[in-house]
Amino acid sequence: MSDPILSVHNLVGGYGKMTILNGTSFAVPQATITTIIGPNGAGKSTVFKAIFGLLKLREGKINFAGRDVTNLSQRALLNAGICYVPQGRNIFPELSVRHNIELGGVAAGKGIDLPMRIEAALDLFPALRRKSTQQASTLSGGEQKQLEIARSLLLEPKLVLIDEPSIGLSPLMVQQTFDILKSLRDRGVTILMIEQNARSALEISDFGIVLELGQTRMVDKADRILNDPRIGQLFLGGAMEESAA
Amino acid sequence: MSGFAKPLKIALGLIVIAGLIIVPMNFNRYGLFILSQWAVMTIAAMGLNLTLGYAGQVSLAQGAFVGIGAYAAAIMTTHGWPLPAAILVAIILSFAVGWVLGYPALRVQHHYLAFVTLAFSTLAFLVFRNESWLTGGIYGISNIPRPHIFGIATNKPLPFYYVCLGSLAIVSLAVWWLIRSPWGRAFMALRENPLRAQSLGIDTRRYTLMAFAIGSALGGVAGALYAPLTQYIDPVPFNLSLSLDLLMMVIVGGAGFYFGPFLGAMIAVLLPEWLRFTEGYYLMLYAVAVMLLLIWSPTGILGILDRYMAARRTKAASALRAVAKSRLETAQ
Amino acid sequence: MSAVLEVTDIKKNFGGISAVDGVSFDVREGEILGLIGPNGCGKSTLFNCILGQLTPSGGEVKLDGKTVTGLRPSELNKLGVSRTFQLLQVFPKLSVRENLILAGQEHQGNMASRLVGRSDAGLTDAANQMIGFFKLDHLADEPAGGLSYGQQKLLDAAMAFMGGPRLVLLDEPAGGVNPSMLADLKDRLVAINREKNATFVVIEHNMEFVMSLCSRVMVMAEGKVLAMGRPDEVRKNPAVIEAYLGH
Amino acid sequence: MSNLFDLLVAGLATGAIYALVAVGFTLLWQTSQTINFAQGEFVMLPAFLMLAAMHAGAPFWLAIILGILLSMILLGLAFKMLLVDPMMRHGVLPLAIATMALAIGIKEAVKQFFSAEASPFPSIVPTGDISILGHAVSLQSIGVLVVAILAVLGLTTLLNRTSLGHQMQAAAQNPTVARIIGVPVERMILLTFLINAFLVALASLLITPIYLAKFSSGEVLGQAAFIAAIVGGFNQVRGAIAGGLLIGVLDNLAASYVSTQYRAAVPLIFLIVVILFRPQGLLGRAEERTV
Amino acid sequence: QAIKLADVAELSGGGATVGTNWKNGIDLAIEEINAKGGVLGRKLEVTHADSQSNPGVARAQVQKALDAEPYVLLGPGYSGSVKVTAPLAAEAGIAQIMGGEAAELTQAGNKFLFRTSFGQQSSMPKVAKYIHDEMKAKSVAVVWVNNDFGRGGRDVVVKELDRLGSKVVADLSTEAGQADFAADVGKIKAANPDAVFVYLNEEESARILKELKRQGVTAPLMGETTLIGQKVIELAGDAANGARGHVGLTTDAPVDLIKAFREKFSKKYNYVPDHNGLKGYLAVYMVKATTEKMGKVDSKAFADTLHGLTIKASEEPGILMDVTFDANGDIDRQSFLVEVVEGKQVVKQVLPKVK
Ligand SMILES: Nc1ncnc2c1ncn2[C@@H]1O[C@H](COP(=O)(O)OP(=O)(O)OP(=O)(O)O)[C@@H](O)[C@H]1O
Ligand SMILES: Nc1ncnc2c1ncn2[C@@H]1O[C@H](COP(=O)(O)OP(=O)(O)OP(=O)(O)O)[C@@H](O)[C@H]1O
Ligand SMILES: [Mg+2]
Ligand SMILES: [Mg+2]
Repeated sequence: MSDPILSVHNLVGGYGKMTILNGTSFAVPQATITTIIGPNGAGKSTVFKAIFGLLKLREGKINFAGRDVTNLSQRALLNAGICYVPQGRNIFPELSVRHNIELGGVAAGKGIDLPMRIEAALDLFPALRRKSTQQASTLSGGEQKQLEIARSLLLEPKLVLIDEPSIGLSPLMVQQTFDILKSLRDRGVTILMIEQNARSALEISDFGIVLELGQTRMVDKADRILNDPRIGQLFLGGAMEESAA
Repeated sequence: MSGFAKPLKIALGLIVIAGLIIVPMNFNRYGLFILSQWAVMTIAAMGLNLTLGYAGQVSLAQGAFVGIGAYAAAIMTTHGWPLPAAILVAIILSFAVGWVLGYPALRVQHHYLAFVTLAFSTLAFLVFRNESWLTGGIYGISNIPRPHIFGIATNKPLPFYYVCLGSLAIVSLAVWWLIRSPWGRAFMALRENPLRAQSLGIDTRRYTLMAFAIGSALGGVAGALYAPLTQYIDPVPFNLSLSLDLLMMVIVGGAGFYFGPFLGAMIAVLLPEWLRFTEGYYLMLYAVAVMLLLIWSPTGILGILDRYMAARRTKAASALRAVAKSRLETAQ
Repeated sequence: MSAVLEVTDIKKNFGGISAVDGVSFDVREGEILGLIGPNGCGKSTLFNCILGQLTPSGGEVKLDGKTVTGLRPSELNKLGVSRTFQLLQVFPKLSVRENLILAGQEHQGNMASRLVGRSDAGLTDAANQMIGFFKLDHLADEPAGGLSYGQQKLLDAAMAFMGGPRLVLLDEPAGGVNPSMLADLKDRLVAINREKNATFVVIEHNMEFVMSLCSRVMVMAEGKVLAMGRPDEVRKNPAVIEAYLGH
Repeated sequence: MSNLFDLLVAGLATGAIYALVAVGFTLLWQTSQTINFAQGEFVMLPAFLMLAAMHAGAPFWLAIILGILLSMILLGLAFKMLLVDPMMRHGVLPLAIATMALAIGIKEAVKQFFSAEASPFPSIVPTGDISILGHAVSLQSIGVLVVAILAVLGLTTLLNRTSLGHQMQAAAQNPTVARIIGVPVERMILLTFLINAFLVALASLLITPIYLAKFSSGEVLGQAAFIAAIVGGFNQVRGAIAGGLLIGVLDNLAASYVSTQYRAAVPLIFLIVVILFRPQGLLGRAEERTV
Repeated sequence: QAIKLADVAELSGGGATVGTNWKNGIDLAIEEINAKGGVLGRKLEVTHADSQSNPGVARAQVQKALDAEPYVLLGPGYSGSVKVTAPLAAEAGIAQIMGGEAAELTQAGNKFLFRTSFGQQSSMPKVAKYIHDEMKAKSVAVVWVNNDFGRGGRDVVVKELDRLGSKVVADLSTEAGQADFAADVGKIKAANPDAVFVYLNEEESARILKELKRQGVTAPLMGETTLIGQKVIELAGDAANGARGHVGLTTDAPVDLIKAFREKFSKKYNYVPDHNGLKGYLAVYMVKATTEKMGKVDSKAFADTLHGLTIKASEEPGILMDVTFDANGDIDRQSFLVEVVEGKQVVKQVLPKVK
């Protein structure tokens, strides 16, 4: 792999005394989409938390763009160009939709034209524009996810960590979200994504990582993972294809 | 917990119980009074712990129920009724009033509920004070008799302490039974996620009202013991600050922990007494101590124990995970 | 086959917005009905109206021919209707096992017998079985709040089955669940459906899951029913492709 | 009854005081989701700090500045670092209890180190009345009302119209996510408590000449303001004004038309009714939630 | 070996001001006595305990104090707390010198309970008489604070006014700590009485005086020490002018010994004591005088000796004014009628002992 922009090395950590990451290591090349797949509870989200400084690591190193970013503060990581869209519901329930989105620009640098970007984000998600004055808690599940994605588009990151963006999104919205990710990659942004909707995700990805019990089981080109029979059985829902047929 | 811990726990419990029975025998009257007060307050705090700690219904009115129980007992026993009858009436009365007070909880939760109950507690105080025909008003009720239990007079401090301790024992058993029953689990469901609870067939309305009513009834029991303990009551002790004190006992002891109220009441009743040697500074020091305790462990004293136990449990879970991991590795 | 659930002209307004705008459909006994539609089209709101979590602004819900509109969720659950939630809804501080026992206990005995009877209401075995099925064994005594997203989602589904329901409404059960586990979940649904003749209504955006599981699919858009039919029909419907599936 | 208008004016005067104290409650809730049971004591203390400065020989203006600075350090910075920080993550209750203890601590400290007696306090607003429509209205009350309205207007603008205000609310509603998107959560919380400390110092300065400086005066004040905040709407700063004035007027009307013995009951019953029929308070915003 | 006294008082809670004054008075007296060699050559020693203004706590603290077998028990000051503790002291056979003023305290036949001030049963008739005879009031408004102190005074005064034929046209209860008296004064104004009787704590008195002035109530004001005390004048400013009061015991009394006491007290504690400071001070001197009369330290005989005892200020300057104790433990001595004139208390009348 050519010059990785992000590399994690031997991450060990967890919650309380429970160890979740047992020496996770991988590298992500610049301007690619890399998808992490793995069973529920494998520690995928935990890896993201670790990268974004939300989890105290017992061991391990995280390198980003040639410098050590292990245990930096969130603000510092944002300034370094990493942006994180977590899993689940992550809105400010009592603020309006528009104010929620605007907050995505808090860490914006000088050169960014925020009003323009907000409008652009609202263009991508017309439902949000229609509801921009509504309280965010009244959005539907999928709309809340859209809100989060829109919010994350305000910055100009070098690396996007995005945790299961497809949850709750309609197929059309999933497509659109993946399109957004692709266009970001084409502009040179690196995307590291976690997905259970693995087949679609790997289809747009350059690389895939299989994580299991806190360890990297496999790192390879996305298409090779897609075609690996073992992986197909275990993580891509091979069984379903069969019974559907 | 692991194998040897259970007998250890039982032994510890027996020692504490024996201690509570035997040691006070050569206490002076003051010591017995304080200890009786601890027992009484523990009962009231257990009630609040049920409502707040387990069922998650914030109540700032527990002091008012102690008042209701105390007045019921005072009025009845000064009119010649025996104390057990008065306790029964206190239970029924505060159960009923608690049930009614539970209705707002069906509409509002958390801080809003706290405000409603806060208002109720002040209203109760006003009634105690203003309805002199019944409560003696600001002059209160004096010469409250202490009961004869099985023909034994409990006028003296030691026998009456045993009355309080015995009541505490009965209440403790009842509460223990309640919280380990499915009811207790349903109460916790109210606290953790009422929305999900409803969709699982848990009648949140009925359980909420029950949580209030039972918790309040225990407040009533405490009150019915408080009246003969002090032998004089007036409205002042049952104002909002008693409710707040009881809340403090529950939180400082550890809300939602069975033994929380025992420790919380100990701190609220005994700690100020221990600090009295500092004279004018004792309340200040007490306040500081409470703050330090909470800074140290915001989930209360028993929260610390819980953290320790959680660490042990996660260790076990880690081990299970490790087993799974090695299986995976050999499979490859 | 008779209709277990009949929904007639359900409406729900929030202020000026009408989130559900006159939806009618029935679900036949033993059927698995899929419910799909774009984000914000009112699917979850419809569920909430049916289940008594929200009071509908108009319309009627019948269960086994009896009107149940306005019943509380717990009462409906007692009648054998259970559900899962789109956003995570577990009891975070209770252990996984306790979550499951809780989910079943109100279906054992009555208030009084639950007070005096066994503390687990005789459900430990059933709970352990569920735990085994969803591969949560090592987490059985962990607080549910510490589970991963997908694990909580599975726990939520497991809870819906603990009371032995006749009708289950699942709101995006597949979201965040690993595909191989999802296949198991599907098998489980099918098995319960066959053996116990239980009926399901499933909201889902995962087309593979919906299309392979459901006998009929209803499509909603902007609060109204857009289409209803067999999966393959719906899949080819241009209006559905336009509004929902994309190309 | 003597004169309804007089009663209304008197009620508004008292209500303005409640409003000024209640602003702090609503601010803390909206921007940190905390409840400070020591708010009444927070209003009581700065006056004593100023008195202490005057006893030490400082002129009144200097005492005011010192008082405000000291209360920002004690009631803002130290309060936030020592009590709020460790407890904030654990929900409302532990901090609420800690502030109850703090209230006892402050009261006892003032009593012990200052005096159990009430002392008069100089007024920065000229004392005396002006006549409005032929009725005497005290200048001090007008001063209090003006400051309360300004505080609410200022804070509402800050919270609803500026990015800083949104960040403060975001930090309260979902601190983890706020951090993730780069909101300096710590700084926002500190700001909240500094603003609150400044407000209580200001309130102390204006109210103490009317209430007298006494260690226990925070109890009554705190409770009344608390009720006012809830009635007005706990989650919106503007609720403080409505609630404060309403409770003030209601209290006076109750005292004249109901019974003086139960006068305290009337605002409470009103409170219960408001909560049951409009839990968010009169001007509050409903906390809606989708399932 | 020291003579041990025990004091239980309201050092915190609603009665903190009362209790603190009382305690300081006790400490001052003991310091003086000990400096002069003590009582019968033995030093006095006192322990203070806080009742938190709560009868339940008071009971515990008195219990504790009695367990240590003190010579005499001092306090508490709240009548409710006295009521709950008096039986304990009586049972232990220890004399209790307290600050409560409720009428009924000394009427229950307790042989060990002594007052340090007039009970309301002796002060209020004098007040009622003055309102009726001197102020010639046919109609009276009564404002009182709704606690045992205020209610007790109100009950006696209303009964007496009734007996004398003055009509109570407004009967207003107020809350301790109340700040807004507009409505109450409005009611007084509407009732248009010939006189107003005000029975509140000092701060509330100051507030209602200001409000009475604002609303232009011109009826003469009558009260007790708590209406015309120096503290009230300081807080109320010229709104206090014209108010009159019956003063059983006040630091403003035109008595040299009392002036000297006030001087000493203010010097030591940096504030002017209220009548509770005096009560505490007197309580200790009552112990001294009684003990010296007995010629021995005998707690059993103490109560008997104090009953019927007259202590003369000329023999025991610490007692400040001549005083006699009756068989119930009630006190009798001169009292004063005071009016505030231009911010100063002026004694209008000296009321003689009752007996
Ligand atoms: N806050 C927490 N406290 C305790 N344990 C946790 C916590 N979050 C996660 N865990 C544990 O860590 C393990 C890994 O969780 P993680 O969220 O990283 O899984 P994941 O791979 O993202 O799974 P999913 O696909 O379901 O999102 C899980 O087994 C879970 O039990
Ligand atoms: N309390 C509310 N106030 C205002 N609008 C609301 C409220 N609750 C829901 N809505 C609106 O109703 C619409 C339907 O929401 P619902 O949650 O039913 O959508 P959904 O079909 O489940 O979407 P998704 O697939 O994203 O979950 C949405 O547009 C939402 O904004
Ligand atoms: Mg995850
Ligand atoms: Mg939905």
